[in-house]
Amino acid sequence: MSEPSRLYQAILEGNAKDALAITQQALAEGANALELVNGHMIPAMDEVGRRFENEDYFVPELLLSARAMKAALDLIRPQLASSGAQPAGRVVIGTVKGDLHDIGKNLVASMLEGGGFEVHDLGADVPPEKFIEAVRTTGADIVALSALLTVTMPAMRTTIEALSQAGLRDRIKVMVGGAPVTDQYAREIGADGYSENASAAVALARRLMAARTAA
Amino acid sequence: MSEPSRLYQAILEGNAKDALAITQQALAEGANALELVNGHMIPAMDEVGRRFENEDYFVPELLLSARAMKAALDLIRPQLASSGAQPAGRVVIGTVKGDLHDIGKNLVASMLEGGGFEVHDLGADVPPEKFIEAVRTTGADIVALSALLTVTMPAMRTTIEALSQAGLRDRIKVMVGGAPVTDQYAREIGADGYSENASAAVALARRLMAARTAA
Amino acid sequence: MSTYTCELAVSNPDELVFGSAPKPVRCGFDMEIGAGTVFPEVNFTLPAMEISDATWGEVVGHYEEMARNVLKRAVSLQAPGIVLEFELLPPMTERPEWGAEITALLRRHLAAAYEKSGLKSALRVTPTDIRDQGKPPLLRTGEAWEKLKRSFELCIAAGADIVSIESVGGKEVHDLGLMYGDLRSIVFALGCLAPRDMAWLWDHISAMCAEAGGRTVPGGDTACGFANTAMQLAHQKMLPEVLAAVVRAMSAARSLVAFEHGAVGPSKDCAYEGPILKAITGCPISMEGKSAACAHFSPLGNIAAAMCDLWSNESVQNVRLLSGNAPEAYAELLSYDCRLMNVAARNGQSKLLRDWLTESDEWLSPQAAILSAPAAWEIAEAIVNAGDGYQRCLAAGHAAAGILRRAVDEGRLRLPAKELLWLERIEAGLREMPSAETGLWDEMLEKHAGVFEPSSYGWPHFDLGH
Amino acid sequence: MSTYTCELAVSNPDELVFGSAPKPVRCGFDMEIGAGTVFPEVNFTLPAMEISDATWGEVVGHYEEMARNVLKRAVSLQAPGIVLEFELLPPMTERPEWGAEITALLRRHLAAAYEKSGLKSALRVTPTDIRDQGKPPLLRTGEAWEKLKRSFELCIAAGADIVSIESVGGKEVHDLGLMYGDLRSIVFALGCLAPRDMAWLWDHISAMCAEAGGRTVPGGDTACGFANTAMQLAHQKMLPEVLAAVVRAMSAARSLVAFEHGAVGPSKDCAYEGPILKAITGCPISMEGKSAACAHFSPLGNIAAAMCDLWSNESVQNVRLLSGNAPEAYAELLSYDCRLMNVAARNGQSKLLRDWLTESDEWLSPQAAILSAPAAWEIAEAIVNAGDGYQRCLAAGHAAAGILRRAVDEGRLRLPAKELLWLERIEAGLREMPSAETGLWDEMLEKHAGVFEPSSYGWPHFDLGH
Ligand SMILES: [Zn+2]
Ligand SMILES: [Zn+2]
Ligand SMILES: [Zn+2]
Repeated sequence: MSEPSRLYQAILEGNAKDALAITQQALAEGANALELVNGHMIPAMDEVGRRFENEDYFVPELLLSARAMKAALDLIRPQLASSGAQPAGRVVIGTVKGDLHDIGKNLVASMLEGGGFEVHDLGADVPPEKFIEAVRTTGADIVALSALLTVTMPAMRTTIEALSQAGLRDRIKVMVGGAPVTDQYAREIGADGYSENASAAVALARRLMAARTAA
Repeated sequence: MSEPSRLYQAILEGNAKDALAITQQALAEGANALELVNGHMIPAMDEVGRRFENEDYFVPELLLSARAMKAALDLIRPQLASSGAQPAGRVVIGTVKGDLHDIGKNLVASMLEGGGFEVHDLGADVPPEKFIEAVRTTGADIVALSALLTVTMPAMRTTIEALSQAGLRDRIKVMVGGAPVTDQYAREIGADGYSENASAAVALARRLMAARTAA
Repeated sequence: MSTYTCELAVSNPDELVFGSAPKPVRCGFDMEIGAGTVFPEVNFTLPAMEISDATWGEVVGHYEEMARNVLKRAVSLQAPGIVLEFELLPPMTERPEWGAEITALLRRHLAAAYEKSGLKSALRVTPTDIRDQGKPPLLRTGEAWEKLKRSFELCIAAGADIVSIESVGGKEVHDLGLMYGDLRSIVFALGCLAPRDMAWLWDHISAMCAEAGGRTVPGGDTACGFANTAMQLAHQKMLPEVLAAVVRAMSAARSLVAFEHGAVGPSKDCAYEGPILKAITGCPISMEGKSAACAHFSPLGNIAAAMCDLWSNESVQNVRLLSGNAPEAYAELLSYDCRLMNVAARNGQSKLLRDWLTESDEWLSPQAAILSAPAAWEIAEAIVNAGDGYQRCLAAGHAAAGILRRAVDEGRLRLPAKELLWLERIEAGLREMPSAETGLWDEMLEKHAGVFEPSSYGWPHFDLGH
Repeated sequence: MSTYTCELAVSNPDELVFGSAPKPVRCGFDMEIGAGTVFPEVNFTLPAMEISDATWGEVVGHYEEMARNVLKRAVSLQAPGIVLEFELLPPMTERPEWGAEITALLRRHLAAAYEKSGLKSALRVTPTDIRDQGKPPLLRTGEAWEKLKRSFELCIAAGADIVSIESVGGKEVHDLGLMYGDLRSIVFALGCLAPRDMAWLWDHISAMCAEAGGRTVPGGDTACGFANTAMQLAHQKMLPEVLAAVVRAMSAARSLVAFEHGAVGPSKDCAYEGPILKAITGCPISMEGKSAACAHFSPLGNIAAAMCDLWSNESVQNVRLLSGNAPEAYAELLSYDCRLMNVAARNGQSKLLRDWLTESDEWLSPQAAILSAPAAWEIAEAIVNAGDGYQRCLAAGHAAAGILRRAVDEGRLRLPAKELLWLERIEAGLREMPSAETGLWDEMLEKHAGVFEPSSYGWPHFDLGH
């Protein structure tokens, strides 16, 4: 099966055009959609994550790979849906109220998508109500909160409290991150996990999903 | 009444020998003990505190004055007691458990004595039980806690909690101080007041006594 | 009303030294900045806390405490003068009265210290550029701009001696450019969008200062949201250092526009492009480096001081350290840093110390390599010899890439393979850029449709020529 | 086994410069201290928290994090080497296994960084002198001493490269002396009590290092509890600065004893008396100044660096700053400070930079005035020309008072009236001291009965003569 190996390569190199063409051809030749995703696309993004973690890749390489992955994935999605395949998990992500920075959050969103998660990005400066609404409409498993300013960190706590008051806290896992956020702060405000960087965020999301299934 | 003016002067200059001699003579001449204290000695120490606050006096000047005051006061104490006069308040003071530093605490103790308070100094590295016992045996109005190390600050909280558990918290006011302590920390651990330095401690103790009487 | 600067204010790199600028600035309480003495600029901010009506009393208490402690330290260390920077937090610009209240509070403290102890000082106030809220951001109309404008007006009225901003025009495109390592978008943002917003914005800021009577000095802008974002991403190994270096150089072409529209300095501390601006404009600059390690790490710790007129800690929260509160500790640190520079100057040896500060960092990072006096001067010259904002940006990029290439070829700068690869990509990317910005607009309008709002930059009614 | 040092290791003040000591020290992972390069010494400690069995896991986590971040920064900034100081907190000396566990943890991190990145390093471990618990303190017997001894043994076994202590012998009397401005008690504490405890204690520490195989270096002691207490009280306007200055000079006679009983340097960072010790012993010294403003303020910010071989931040808690955790931020700051000194040295200009660092502070505070190279050298010479510990202490006091008096008379040092009054008091007090310590013992035994325990100092069985 040489085509999907080329798919792996195209994603690794961040070549969206190739990735798209290869996927198209593979589907035309009757390849199994789920096997394309799990056998080649996600492993490619795992390798991308590894290279990024090792500091062999910078963000641009990583994002170009994520973009190639997404292009191929969009093509496959109808087949996946009809086969009843599930994403690795559903994530609602956003930068909390008052905070307009979103580079870090965008990175995490891309990496999660690359890791097979269905990501709903609410953008920056997101009030608690919008998180609540998104959890309800998307059936999210995970809410990922980002803050880049110390003055907006308290809004993380407020958002988590609002999720509790809306009766959603038990249905979801909350992960937090951003420059001023610490592991200790995450625990203090009752988050389920903290991630120091974008690629660790994927591993964390997977752990949270596993914990969710186990519970 | 020139003798007590000389007493004021002797205390201001930290001359214990003179202060003692003048007091002795004044008592022999039938001076009123309470008037000596309130009219001359405490005003002298107030002036010392003012000079210290203004940075005209250093600590040695202040302590020599306090020592002179104490010498004279010891002489007068029997008369005071028999006349039923009360000290400005009773203070139990100590450096909390684990903390061996006591320069700051000694200063505060001296200043409080100079300000007319009856001071019971428990020393350094004082466990909560000893504070409790001292409050019971002395009938203290105020407990003053000092900490010089950040690692011993939590012992302040423990001590205040122990006072509560012993049922003594309502009977006393707690004041705290020491290099790493902040006003905010004082409020967090439930102290009644925080003082940044030795001479502010006297003013604080007086405020706490007033609040106690008002309550 | 723009005229492009066409020549440098200094005739050779050796005229670029700390403490002295061709055009010193007088402001505040008897301060003269750039006239031979380097002063500390102490920046401070709140610890992690919410800003609301409920916490406002506490907020005010923090600023009272910070001002008191910092000024006490400056007096105690006999600082020859000090600048305080109050960088508004977003809620304080959202509610302009709040920012003005803190401005007035700080000004009161400075006045008291001047009166009581003769401490010379000035207050820099920096409203937050909150115009990036919308997607796409609206820069010239709408509530955010109205509030920002009001914030400047009220802070000027409340006693700001210097006003600055970290303006965000073009950042919406630049962020994407950085993340995808897309040089065309980066150049478009820095060379086409940002200068247009800067020109428009700084015309307004200068006018507000003038209308209020002229005692408030329009300080300058910083490419913080552009070049410092790149520096931080490079620090976190997310972007190549060579890209951050080239972005820094190009950002000078952008930050220069403030000076062409009324700013007179001191430029803002986090504008590491300062030396290039100083070479072009002759205005005094504020810089930050090692003593801003409280706010961010950088490969520019010493070299950043080489040509500074104010020396800053960028930002420190009012947290407790063992000695006292952090702002006071940083006031002490900066004061001693400045003392050393001023001693060298007093001994006629500014240039020698400048060269040591430079040698300390120059070849350990591409970002430092483009900030030595000769490098800054070379980039400055490339800028003034180019045409419009776009061409100046490109010229700065070429100059920086050229400096790096020479240093690599001559073995002074050693780079890992993945950085070298990116240097090549950047060189190629610069070569492939169209010679005039007209060749870029259509591509960018399509590529970033919905990301930026063309009318925020005057499109399509502005003059694309020189 | 004591022999008094009778001549200086350097023949004139100009040989006293940063980075170079006549007797460099090799230790740790390929470090050579005092051989031409100044290295950062990063000191870090816990945030405000309880240390107990319940929190021990968290404690360990803090040290892991601090070591990781500090070393990451040193590697990233290409530091030529680094010293970490682990100053045990009292509970970690009370339970010696705890101190040893952290020592081993830090040593592991240093080993890994050396292996992975070639980072040269050494680990200094400083047990807490917990012998001051009793009233009066028992120094040579009892549980506190047993635990302290055990703490040294275990930390040496766990991998300490350098051991130090801030010993407290004599402090019980010195504290009272300071508070009452009582020079006789101060001299007795620094000249009679402390040297006897130091001699006894350092014989033990040196023997422990030797017995463990000699790879752990006995570093040195500091008069922190004496002269830094005075400096802090002077900073808070509680004591005159001139008294703090004279106490500092006299404290050198005390700290010297460690070197006469086995210590070889680097001396401890908070020993501001370091330059005097370096002049006498030729051993490398660690110093702290402006970049220790996180731990305490001082009038010695730059001058403290003038002759240092290690440059330290004294102590910073693992609290979060905007950039990252504070220990990492201070590792960056110190690295840049050191880079500048090393650049000057590389250019053969150590002395020039040293003189600038000195000129920066010298005449702004009496405490700085006695720490210039010429002043330190003059005090050092007075010490080695005197007889026993008492006479050396007095000689240092006279020398310091003389330096201040000359500076006042010649108009270089301007002092307020209340400081001048105290300078006169000190001069008179020094003149009135008995010529030999035998004239002081009875008076002090009576005056401080119950405050100090004579047998802790060998009384009455020690030799009072030279
Ligand atoms: Zn900035
Ligand atoms: Zn110390
Ligand atoms: Zn220390």
